[in-house]
Amino acid sequence: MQQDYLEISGLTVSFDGFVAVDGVNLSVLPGDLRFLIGPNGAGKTTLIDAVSGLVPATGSVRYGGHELTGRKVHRIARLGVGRTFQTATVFEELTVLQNLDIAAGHRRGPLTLVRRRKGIPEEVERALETVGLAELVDAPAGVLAHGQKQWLEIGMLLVQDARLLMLDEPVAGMSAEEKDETGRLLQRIGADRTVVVVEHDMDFMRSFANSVTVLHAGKVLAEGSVREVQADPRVQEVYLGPGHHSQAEVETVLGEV
Amino acid sequence: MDVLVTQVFNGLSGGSILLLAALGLALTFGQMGVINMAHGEFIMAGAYTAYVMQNVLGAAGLSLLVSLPIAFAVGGVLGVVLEATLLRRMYHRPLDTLLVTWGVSLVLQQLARDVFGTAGVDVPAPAWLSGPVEVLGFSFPRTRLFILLLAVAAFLALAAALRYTALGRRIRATVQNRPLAETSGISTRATDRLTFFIGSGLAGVAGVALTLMGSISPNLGTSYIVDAFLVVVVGGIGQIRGAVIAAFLLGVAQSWIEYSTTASIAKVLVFALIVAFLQVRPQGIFTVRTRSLA
Amino acid sequence: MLTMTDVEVGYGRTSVIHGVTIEVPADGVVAVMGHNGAGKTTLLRAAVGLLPTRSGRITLDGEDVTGTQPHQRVRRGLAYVPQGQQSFGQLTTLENLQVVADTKPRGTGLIDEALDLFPALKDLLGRRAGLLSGGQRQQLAIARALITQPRMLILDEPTEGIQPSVVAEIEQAILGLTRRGGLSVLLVEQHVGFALDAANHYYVLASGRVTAEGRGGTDSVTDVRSAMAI
Amino acid sequence: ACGARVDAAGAGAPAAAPSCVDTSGNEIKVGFLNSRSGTMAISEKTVYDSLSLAAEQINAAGGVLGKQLEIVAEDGASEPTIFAEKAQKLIRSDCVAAVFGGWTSSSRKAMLPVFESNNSLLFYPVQYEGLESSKNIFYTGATTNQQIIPALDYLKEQGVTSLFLVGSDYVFPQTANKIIKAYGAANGIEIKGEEYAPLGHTDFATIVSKVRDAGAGAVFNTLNGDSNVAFFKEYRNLGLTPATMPVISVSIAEEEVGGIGVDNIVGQPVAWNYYQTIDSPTNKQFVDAFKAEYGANRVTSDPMEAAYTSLFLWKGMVEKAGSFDVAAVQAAAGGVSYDAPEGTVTVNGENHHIAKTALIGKIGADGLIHTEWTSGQPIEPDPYLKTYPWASGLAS
Amino acid sequence: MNRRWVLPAAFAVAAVLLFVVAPLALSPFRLDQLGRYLCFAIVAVGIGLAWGRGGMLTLGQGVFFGMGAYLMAMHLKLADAGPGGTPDFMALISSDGVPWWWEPFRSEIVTLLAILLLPAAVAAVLGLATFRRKVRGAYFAILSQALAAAFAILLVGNPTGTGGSTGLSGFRGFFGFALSDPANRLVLFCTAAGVLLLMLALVRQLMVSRYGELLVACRDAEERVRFLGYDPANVKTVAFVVAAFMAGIAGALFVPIVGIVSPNDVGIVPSIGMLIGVAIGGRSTLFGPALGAIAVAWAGSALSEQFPSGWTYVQGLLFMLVIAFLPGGLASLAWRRVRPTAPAPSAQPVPAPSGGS
Ligand SMILES: Nc1ncnc2c1ncn2[C@@H]1O[C@H](COP(=O)(O)OP(=O)(O)OP(=O)(O)O)[C@@H](O)[C@H]1O
Ligand SMILES: Nc1ncnc2c1ncn2[C@@H]1O[C@H](COP(=O)(O)OP(=O)(O)OP(=O)(O)O)[C@@H](O)[C@H]1O
Ligand SMILES: NC(N)=O
Ligand SMILES: [Mg+2]
Ligand SMILES: [Mg+2]
Repeated sequence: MQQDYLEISGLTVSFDGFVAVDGVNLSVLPGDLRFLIGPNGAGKTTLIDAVSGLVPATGSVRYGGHELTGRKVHRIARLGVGRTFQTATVFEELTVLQNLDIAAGHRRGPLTLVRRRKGIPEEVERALETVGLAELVDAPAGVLAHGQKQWLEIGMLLVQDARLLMLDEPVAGMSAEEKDETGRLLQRIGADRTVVVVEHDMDFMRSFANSVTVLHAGKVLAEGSVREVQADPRVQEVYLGPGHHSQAEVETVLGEV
Repeated sequence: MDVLVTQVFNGLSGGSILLLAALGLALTFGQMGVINMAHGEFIMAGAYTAYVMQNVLGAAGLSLLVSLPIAFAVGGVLGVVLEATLLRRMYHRPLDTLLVTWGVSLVLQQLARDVFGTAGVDVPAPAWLSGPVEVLGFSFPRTRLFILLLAVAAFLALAAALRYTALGRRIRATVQNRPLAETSGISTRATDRLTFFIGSGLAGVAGVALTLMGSISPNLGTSYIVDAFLVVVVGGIGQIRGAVIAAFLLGVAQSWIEYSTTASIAKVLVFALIVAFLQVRPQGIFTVRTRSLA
Repeated sequence: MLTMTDVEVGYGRTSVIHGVTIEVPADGVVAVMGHNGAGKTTLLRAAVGLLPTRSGRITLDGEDVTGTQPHQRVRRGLAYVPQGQQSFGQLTTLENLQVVADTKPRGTGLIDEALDLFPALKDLLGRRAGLLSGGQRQQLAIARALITQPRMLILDEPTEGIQPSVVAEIEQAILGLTRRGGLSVLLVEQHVGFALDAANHYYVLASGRVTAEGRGGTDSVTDVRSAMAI
Repeated sequence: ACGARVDAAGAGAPAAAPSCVDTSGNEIKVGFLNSRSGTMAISEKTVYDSLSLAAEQINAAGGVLGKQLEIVAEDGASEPTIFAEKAQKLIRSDCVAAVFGGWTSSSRKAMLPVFESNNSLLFYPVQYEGLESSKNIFYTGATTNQQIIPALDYLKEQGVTSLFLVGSDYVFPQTANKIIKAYGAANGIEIKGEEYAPLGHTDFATIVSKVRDAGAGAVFNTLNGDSNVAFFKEYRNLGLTPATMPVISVSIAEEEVGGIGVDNIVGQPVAWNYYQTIDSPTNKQFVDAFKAEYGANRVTSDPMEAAYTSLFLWKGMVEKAGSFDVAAVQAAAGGVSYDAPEGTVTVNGENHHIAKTALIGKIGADGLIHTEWTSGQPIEPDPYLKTYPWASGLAS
Repeated sequence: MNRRWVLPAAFAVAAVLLFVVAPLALSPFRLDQLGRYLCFAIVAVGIGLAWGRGGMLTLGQGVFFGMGAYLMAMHLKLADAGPGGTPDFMALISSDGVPWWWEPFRSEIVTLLAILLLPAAVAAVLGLATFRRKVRGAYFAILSQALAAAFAILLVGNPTGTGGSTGLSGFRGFFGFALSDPANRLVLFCTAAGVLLLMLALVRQLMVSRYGELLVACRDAEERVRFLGYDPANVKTVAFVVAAFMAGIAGALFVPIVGIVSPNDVGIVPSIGMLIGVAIGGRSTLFGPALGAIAVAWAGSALSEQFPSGWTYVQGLLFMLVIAFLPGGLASLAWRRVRPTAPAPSAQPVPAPSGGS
């Protein structure tokens, strides 16, 4: 358990000369609900992509005592790393139940695989309750609304039993109540896991973040508590442009302090 | 040295034939994602157009040139009919288009047999295209030079149109995201039809050119269709310039291997090379990266 | 400007919108709110013509457009920003804008105007849209819609995934455009505060039916919150 | 429930089920089995037409043993498997007295076990690679010593001392070329090169370049089908002519000339046993009847003539035997002869091929083929080339 | 009827039809014909799994079918030739004797094992190579088609080893039993029927298993599957191998039933022909592909008996109309009848924002 932390050092991702993530150092401990914020194009999604193996990167990403860079996506996933996508991606033709069951199953042996599922596995049952899709359990995922798909993705993370969770804008498009629910859920599951959340919603961040890392132009700009980050003039400058900004201006953009 | 020049020329020439056959596919398959197995039969239709024009006009020199635009129209119209009746409803399941158009190809072949007879017909080459041109002691068949020029010209015209014109943008946008194109004010139906017209029209042009090379018979298309698809695949889907490089590479590879082995072995080896190549570059010579998980 | 009368819309055999009537007056801003899966996107897709209506009528500027294609509605002055940061992935940012500007007489000028509104896009003109970040793509999507100089703008959660400062700018821009006149807006937005700030009128949608409606303005926030809490 | 073991039933030829041919009525059924769809339809349709003509003429003249022929036509669909299946059907379901048809060697090989195991008869009308003889098949096209070897004799007479071999990549050209090489070795003809193209190959640039560079005295062409068109167009485009280097072909008949283009092939020699231009009353009658039936623009060719002849030969055998019974027909076959459009042909009772006269022709500007050279008299069929000492090593 | 009984009942009906009704009702000729159709049905069952469930449009099943068929044919030729003997066709065109790679197939055991393992092994290598490199969709389809073309060219170009375009034919015995004996032919037919039912049961188990769901997931969102810890290449390869395995067995049965195998049975055209029944019957159903294959083969024989060139038109039209207008195949019609309240398949799936938008 002690080793279950994420340690990123000198992580760099470049595309044909364009450096999207530039020498990022970052460590996240279990139980910490870490928010990753930054302007559009700062490199947040790319960072997650690099950790989860979707894009090649240089530098080092260590999790649970393993070096992740250079590994294939599915090998990283098997080390307990799970993620969601900025645009929800689920298996459209399979039902909600089947989506969750598959997410639960990469540890199953060939013999289990070629057998039929009997009933609803316990962890899937729990996830269904948690994400509130119990009524849609037999609906094909393709017919879910945008937000419902996001819930399903979170549910898949839960049953996948990932120890490191990276969520890319999980509450985009949710109503205020739904956001609160999601936030509480994240706090619950974050208690003994390592969770990284990318968000633009400052209110949401303020309510649920334990700590915040601000990314800008591929680099870590600031790191600390919500309050520290909000007060950081460099952060204000990145979000609001250079110069001094009134308290009111800062609040509309970065939320009430 | 002799062999070098001859074989490079033969390879480029073979490549230009492949390119002509594949150029329309680079549009309808590479851009629109339709796997049109009837493309070969559109080529055949172009060839029969040349044959009919020959019978109508008589003069070989004139009729060849006149046939080019007419075959373009014939191929194009066939394509539009296919698009409007069947393919229109199938853009979201591209693999199925392969089978539907295979059916179309069967029907068109049989139709050609019933209309033009099962035996092959001939379109004589015009006088200004017969025999070889002697350059530095090497002789190059005029017909092959003509096809080489035609292929390069067709490629340049198509590439420029796609890259720099509003029509080209519209075509690419429609292919990328149909509903978004529609809600951006583009009539996707008209665009699809136009794209298919051009792609299939190019097949017609290829057919006219092929009358200079080989037989005009109902199975003309089947000889080219697989190779043409391989050209597009090796070139990289959505990449017209990739098709050019792929066509010439395959042409030269075929003619070189064929020179030192046999045509059969060359064909098999070229297939093997393609499989090996796709191991290295699974998306073809030119790849278009995106961030989507599609 | 846009009316939808008693429309019924669905997918396959299931109906999602059951007899909804809404009206967007000329120069008016109308917000539609509701939970996930309430049917907001479905309603908007019917409004632009991406989904056929099973029954009911849609008029644009008094003319019946119920059976028409989306591009025909766009030519009548409608523009649509779909949910989910959509773009023409293989086209560059500039080409994404050009492809819309091509349909307009003085297209290049319009592109410049749009870029002034989203300066972040200026550095990205040569990059393929599929490679942009989510927020960059969303900005591009709004820019694309504005280039058509619409008289009726339909926005499906336009600020989703956009950094807060730009959200504020977009809100300002939309408010500015509507106040200048000549533009009606139909807006789906989770950000209730902004939505009501901008709107003259709001509808709350639940399970495909209108369950509440009323005048816009920040005063209505509590009404909407309680309507949505049900 | 297990049936007979192979060894229990003798050397793999277990007693066939009794024939179901019905000879009681005024009609007798015969089967025509040709590809009327698929790629081979181009050629086989013509054979079907001339078979039909022969049947019509036989019926008009009173039939066979007083019985009218009732034709059961089946489509082989250009697939050997289908040929085998349809042959089975014709024999077992339709109970025909004999079957006429087949073109490719694969279709014949596919049908052979069917005819042998049912002890029924097939009449096969196309020149082929030899090395076969079944008591259930009558071969009315040429075997190699009636076409390939005469062609070589002709070339040798013309003073050709070196050859380049071009063929399609399959069994007929490969076997033919083996024979040609053995002949060359024995007769001082140098083989300068040997090239094969896959069936349907359409780009002959490399092969023709090699042919040109090899500088042989002549080209021996065993290409099949569409490949001929591409080959001859390329040949001419590189400036090669019958005068510089003639190409003798063994698979190009009258129907193919139009498709290749007369200009591309005029003056080139071919080897067959029949041409439409043969000047004899029997042939005139055949050609006239054929054109009357199918149109003046149609031409007749060697396989068509061989098919036409095969039906009359069967009639001759049946009438000689006085019975439709297969064993009786087989016993009567030897020595049956017929005054065919190609000249008189006679069945060899040993190997079931027929004696035919070899003819070398040249393609004329009219698109027809005109005889240049003849073997003078019918050549006895020798499918295994037993009478040619130089060929002894060919087949063990 | 209780749904639990539908499937066993279907299997029982099929068994009665194949093992009792067909042998009694059909003449030996028709029974042989049906036997050939059953071979295609076995191929179709495998394609249904790989294509219908796995989304792999394999246009190269002729290769695996051909491998099974040629392996069997080689053995039968060698067995006919007797111990140490040279098959007749080889003796005719070459004096080199039996090629070394034929020798192992004198043994019945080796042949049977090779039929079961070789096509599957080749498919495993090909599948891993292509799927690992994410070659899929149209690329995979066209590549597999090229493979079929290359295989046919190889066969044709190597007549001493494979009989060239003529193929291998003229078999007298089958593992010691005379092929001309009707009793043996009946056993052969029943073998094909039994194999078909067995394969159906196997695929049925795979379809309803978790593996089946995973396969569909890979078909619809292959990349997403990786993030859940699976390697989709392995998942797809399994289906591809199973399909190849079935095609190989079908080919092996085809040879004694039909009496010949030639390149005509394995190239591009027959490979596509193997798909038509699958598409018409209903690619993602269990029985659809098999029934479709039988129906199409039957229609082919029946129609071409009546109208030779008509069959080409019919075949073409079937492809066009069924796939364009009835993508679920005829099974989707039946399904609608049986379960009118079945959940509507999303007729217009949410237009996937393709191309990375
Ligand atoms: N494959 C790629 N090729 C080129 N540029 C890329 C690629 N992927 C990402 N980028 C660029 O890298 C930068 C960072 O993108 P990223 O998606 O990580 O941003 P983000 O922080 O997630 O932004 P957002 O909040 O808008 O989602 C962007 O400018 C984007 O255009
Ligand atoms: N393509 C589809 N096929 C079938 N049903 C669909 C489809 N798309 C959406 N639905 C169903 O329609 C209902 C409304 O979906 P819609 O996308 O309109 O919701 P929404 O209000 O926009 O939600 P969100 O806030 O999450 O975007 C949902 O219950 C969903 O399951
Ligand atoms: N028998 C032939 N020519 O194949
Ligand atoms: Mg992002
Ligand atoms: Mg929505």
